Amino acid sequence: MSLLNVENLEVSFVTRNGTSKAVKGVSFTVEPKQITAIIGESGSGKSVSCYALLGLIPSPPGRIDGGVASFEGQNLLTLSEAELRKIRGSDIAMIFQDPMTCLNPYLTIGEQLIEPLLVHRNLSRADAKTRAIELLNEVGIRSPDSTFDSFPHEFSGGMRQRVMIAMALINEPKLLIADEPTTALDVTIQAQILRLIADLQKHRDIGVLFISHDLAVVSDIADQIVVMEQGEVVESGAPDAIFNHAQHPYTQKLLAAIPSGERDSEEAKDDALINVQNLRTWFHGSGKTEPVKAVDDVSFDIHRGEILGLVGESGSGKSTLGRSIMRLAPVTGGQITFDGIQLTGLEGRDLKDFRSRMQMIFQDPFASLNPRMTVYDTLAEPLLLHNVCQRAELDQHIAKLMDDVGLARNFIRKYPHEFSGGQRQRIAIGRALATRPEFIVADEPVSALDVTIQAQILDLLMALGREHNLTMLFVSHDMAVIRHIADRVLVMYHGKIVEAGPVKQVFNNPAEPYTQSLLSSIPGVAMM
Amino acid sequence: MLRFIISRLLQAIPVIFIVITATFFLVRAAPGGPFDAEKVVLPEVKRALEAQYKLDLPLHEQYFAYLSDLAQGELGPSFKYPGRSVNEILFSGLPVTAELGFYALLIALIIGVTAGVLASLKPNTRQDYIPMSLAMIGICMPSFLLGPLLVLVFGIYLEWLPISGWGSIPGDKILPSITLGAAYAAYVARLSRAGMLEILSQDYIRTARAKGLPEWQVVGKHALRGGLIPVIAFLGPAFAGLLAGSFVVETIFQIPGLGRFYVQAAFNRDYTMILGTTVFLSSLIVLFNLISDVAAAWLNPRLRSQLSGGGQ
Amino acid sequence: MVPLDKIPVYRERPNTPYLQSPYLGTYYYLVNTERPPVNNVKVRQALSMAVDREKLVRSVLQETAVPAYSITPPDTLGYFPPQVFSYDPDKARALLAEAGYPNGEGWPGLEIIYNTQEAHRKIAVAIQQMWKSELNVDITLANQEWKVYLNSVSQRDFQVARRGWIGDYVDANNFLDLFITDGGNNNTGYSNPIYDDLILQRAPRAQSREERYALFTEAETMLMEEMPIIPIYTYTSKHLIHPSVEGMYPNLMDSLNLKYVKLHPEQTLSGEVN
Amino acid sequence: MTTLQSSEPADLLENAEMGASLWRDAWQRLRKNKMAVGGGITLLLFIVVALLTPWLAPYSYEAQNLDLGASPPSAAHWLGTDVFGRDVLTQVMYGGRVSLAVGFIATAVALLIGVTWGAIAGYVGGRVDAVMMRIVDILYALPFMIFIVLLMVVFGRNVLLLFLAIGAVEWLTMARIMRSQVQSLRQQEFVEAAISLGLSPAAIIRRHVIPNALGPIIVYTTLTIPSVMLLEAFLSFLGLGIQPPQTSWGLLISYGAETMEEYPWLLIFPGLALTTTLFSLNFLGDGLRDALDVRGSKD
Repeated sequence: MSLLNVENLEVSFVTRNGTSKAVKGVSFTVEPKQITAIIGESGSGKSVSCYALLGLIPSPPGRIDGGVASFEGQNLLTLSEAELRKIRGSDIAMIFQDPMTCLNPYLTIGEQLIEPLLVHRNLSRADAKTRAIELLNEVGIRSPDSTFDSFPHEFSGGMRQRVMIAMALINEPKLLIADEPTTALDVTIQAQILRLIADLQKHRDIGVLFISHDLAVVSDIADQIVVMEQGEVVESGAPDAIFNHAQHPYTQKLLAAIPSGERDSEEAKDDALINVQNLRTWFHGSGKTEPVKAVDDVSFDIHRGEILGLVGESGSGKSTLGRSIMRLAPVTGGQITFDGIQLTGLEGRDLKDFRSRMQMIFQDPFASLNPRMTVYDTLAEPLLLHNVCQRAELDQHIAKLMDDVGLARNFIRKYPHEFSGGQRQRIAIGRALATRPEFIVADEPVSALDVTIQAQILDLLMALGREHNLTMLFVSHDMAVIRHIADRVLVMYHGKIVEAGPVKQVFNNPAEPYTQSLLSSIPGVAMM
Repeated sequence: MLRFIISRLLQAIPVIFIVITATFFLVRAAPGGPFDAEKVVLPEVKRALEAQYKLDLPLHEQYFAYLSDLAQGELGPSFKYPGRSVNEILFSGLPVTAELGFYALLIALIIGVTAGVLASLKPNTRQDYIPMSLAMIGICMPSFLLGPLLVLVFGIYLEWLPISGWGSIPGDKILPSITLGAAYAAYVARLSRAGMLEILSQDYIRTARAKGLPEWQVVGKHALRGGLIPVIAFLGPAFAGLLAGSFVVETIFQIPGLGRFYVQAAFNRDYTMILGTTVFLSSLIVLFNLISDVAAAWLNPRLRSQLSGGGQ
Repeated sequence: MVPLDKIPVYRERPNTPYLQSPYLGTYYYLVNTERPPVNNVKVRQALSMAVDREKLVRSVLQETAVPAYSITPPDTLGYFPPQVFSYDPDKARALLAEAGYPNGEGWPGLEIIYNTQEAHRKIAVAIQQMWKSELNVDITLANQEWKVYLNSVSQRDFQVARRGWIGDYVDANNFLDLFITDGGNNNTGYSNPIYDDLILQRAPRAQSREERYALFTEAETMLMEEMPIIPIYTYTSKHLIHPSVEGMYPNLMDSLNLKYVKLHPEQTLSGEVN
Repeated sequence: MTTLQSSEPADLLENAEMGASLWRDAWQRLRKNKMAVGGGITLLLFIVVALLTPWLAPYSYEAQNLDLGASPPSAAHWLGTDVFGRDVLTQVMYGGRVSLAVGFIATAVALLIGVTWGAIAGYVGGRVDAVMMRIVDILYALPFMIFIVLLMVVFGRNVLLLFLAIGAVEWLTMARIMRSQVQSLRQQEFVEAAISLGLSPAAIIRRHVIPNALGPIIVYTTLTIPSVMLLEAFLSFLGLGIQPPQTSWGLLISYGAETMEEYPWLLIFPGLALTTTLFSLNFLGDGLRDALDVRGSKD
């Protein structure tokens, strides 16, 4: 008998603008002691389906229209709130995507950990604490005794996700629902957490429902894969079948979107557009505390027309390096030369004029676009500011930019929130291209995007790079993406560049142990 | 944390110094003097009075004399109440006003937080609209109107509560405290509603629900702590504002507090008294702003560790 | 003090606790005799005659005051001040025309200042309207904060200013010597050597009470013809006396003599039955 | 790449003016909000009545009937009369002229100073911020009454001064709210994107920061206008405000408060006028905030 059997689940959202069906007759099962993975992109209804099971979608506007979800002989969908509450956190537990926001910042880790025990088991606080510390140990947290009274902000993302997992497992649930548990984590941490979930599942004989947008991530651990698109299940089966004999075009598209291979880069372009010498960007706290050396004595060249990949994990200083070159972060020391011009010495009007020659694409297209400006305004701003065109020609130029980045022209009056993530990133790319720059810093431009969109944006960037003869510094934590797009690669660790070289060389024969560990953490290596 | 407090206090010194200096010269530039009365006193009597209070000295000498007195904690003699020093008057009025302010704030907190939290739990329903509409009236209802209205209803028609005095008849502290606290209750209600709405949409509230916590624990334990931080940050300026704003209430209810002295001093051109109350109140404002900032930071573990780490 | 607007309420109660009696004080308007248009004595007379004091007392003051046509209150130790003029709008209009402002034409405007208080405002508003409707002259009002007002009056920075005088002792001299030349409380710029002589030289040397009062009458007549002030009303003392109190009698100085006061606690206000 | 053809969508070419779209879209959205429209219409009605009062008012605002005195509402005087026998409806109508003018103009002054001050302090940060906010602290602490009396002595008494004085007090809080908004906004990536485009700080504040900080400012403004109307009564008390027989809602309310037991209608009707304004403003303000939040329609 299945642990969880969902049949014909239907969920809709009732808003001012009418009713939209988010989940349209979805069925799947989770077997005891197995991992079922639901794959889909944003808006596919994968998370909504799972939240609906536990009554966690806000209602209104959410509404369950139909279906059955049998769990241990009960239909979860018809239980009262009080009955559901008894199941939540005891028989069925959840872990969420973003460990930074899912732990209460105002309560200690320990307090949050023991809550399920106090609520469902009526344990005394002392007993609960003993149990919690055991579990912290089990999920790999060092010195759990002192950890118990710490606050979430004192932990890294990976550590917080371990705490979340401990919290979910503390009542020994029969079913664990994991909603994108590794998406917000660095690649090496992601590998560790995936291993942890797989290990725990084996030891404790629980069923896991694993939700992800990334086929590669689940390829190593899932027993069963369910692919969802626009509220419907389009394909399901064992991983092997999905990866090797995908039937549905959407599944095939997902597979094709996984970045792979490397570009054919022409060797030995030695004409340096940008030269960085002994660059240091240090952030000083107040008082005599040691400065944070985000970028520490870094030197390299960026060749004209190349895409230089810059890879590293969060906190490695890779974003600060990109922002330093853009003169967005205050440079502590060293020199940046752009086409023979001392960039570090430019100020005021000179700097403002020079900015038209270099532009930046930011990681989060939700945050990097002014929410109160239409596409038209966003694109018009740089055009007018740098006198790229006359006011009379403005409309033509904007239309041309929209064509270039592949946006339909009738979107021109819309606001950022009306677009999907990929479309927003296209707007941001359009804005960066508007000044006709020679050089672009792309700071994790695809890491917030779904996998198929990611592939499209990467293709767009490469095509635009060729067409406009752009030089690009491409910053990413994703080895596969870098491998796919870059000519050369720099590996950054603790503010220093630990390895540099052509992509082929670095990926095939990494010299540094750190680079090797990065490469071995790429998920789904086995499948590729 | 200590560094933060010290640096804030250091920043306050020039502020208070400028306030003292500006006030000193402003009050002397205002028309009318402390000894002007409807029935004109004889010129020689007036001269003698001015000599007694050093008003005959050149202005800059008076200023430096005042500063040196102030440095020793002396606020000088009151011009209006002969024989009493400003220190004496301040410290006799302060406990009364502080107590009034404390009760008012307590009422504001109890009513405001309850209303704000209730409204935030069911936004855009009747449970939201009614308390929030009342809050809006509360913000705009001047105390010179609310006070007499309460007196009329509870004091005169219903005869439930005494209508004036402070501490002489049981229950005489209730109406003044409500009158003074009403506007603040309304602000607290709005602030706590906004704060709670923000927190209730956070991911960790969903985590708490996913753990199977009963709703009262989700709200009371997980949401309230963060949701009320804006209220805590508001309390400092509010308490300082209460002290300065208690004048109307103290007048309506015949309460011998500080607020009356503060405003009467300005009417009487009681120079030392104006300066004394201004110095005193601006120091209190600085102090209470600091306390509530520190308290708000202390409630936020992230800020707390930053502050105790010596950072700012 | 009893609030003005509460008085009718108390008065209407049977067995009223309200007790009112004349008081040694006069409410009047100071006129700055050096500022046009009120430097013209005819204008001052016209303004004074256009004030319907009976109506003012009846309506705005709720019968709590007595109309005044002189600076000295009536029956000040047997002295009854002369009544030189009365409410006479026709004569007022004629005087104004003589002064060069027929039916208010060419009127340069006039400002009344008063210290901020509800009672003063009400009087000023009523008088403003009386002057406007009887004489067709525009009047502006300006309330001032107490010390600012005192400063304006002592600096003589006004045209017309509200003023009151409460006697220090029961004698007409205490009122009349206000207006001697450069008197500390004169504030009008009024200066008349004959008046000064009457008040400062002749009256103090009077042989009898009758002679003294005759001199006062002569001086006050002079004052009310030249009108450096416009008297409005005589104050009254107002008390709420509980029926249980017996033996409290009013006097001109409104000083309490508790020697003969008795309390009868069984008496209650008719309003307080319960 | 296709080149631009003449057959472009018509609406593309209509967008001649930069930045105009936000306001036009906000207007579209506002029109659909019934509460906001109701509030707006009420306010508009009040303003129209205020403008036309000299022609609409049933009686003269200064003519007295001392013999009538204070009388309750009747057929001749719908809202009764005051102690001078003046028609209360007329008084409320004329009072509205003053109160609405003071409320809107003084608040506009406060908005202008407060928003600019707060935006600069918050955006520039560091020493400039510290100095600017200490100045705000100092102004908070100065005895307001003495300050007003002095203003009056130096500049004489006029209505312009009244606006200035009120603006001088109210902008302080506005500046604090704006500053904290700007501080959080300037961390946003789209501001960074604007810097990397080369926009000047002034342009960034004007085009990127202020439009995104408007929500709390609008809400605070709607609360400020009624309190400014009441503050005007206090300034009148100090002699700075308007003088009888002119009147305002604030003055009518403070007079009415003294006689609420005897003549309640003298308090109720001006109070009702102010309360109606307050609620209309609030509905309009909330509506405007929602309308300017272009994302609002989604959630």
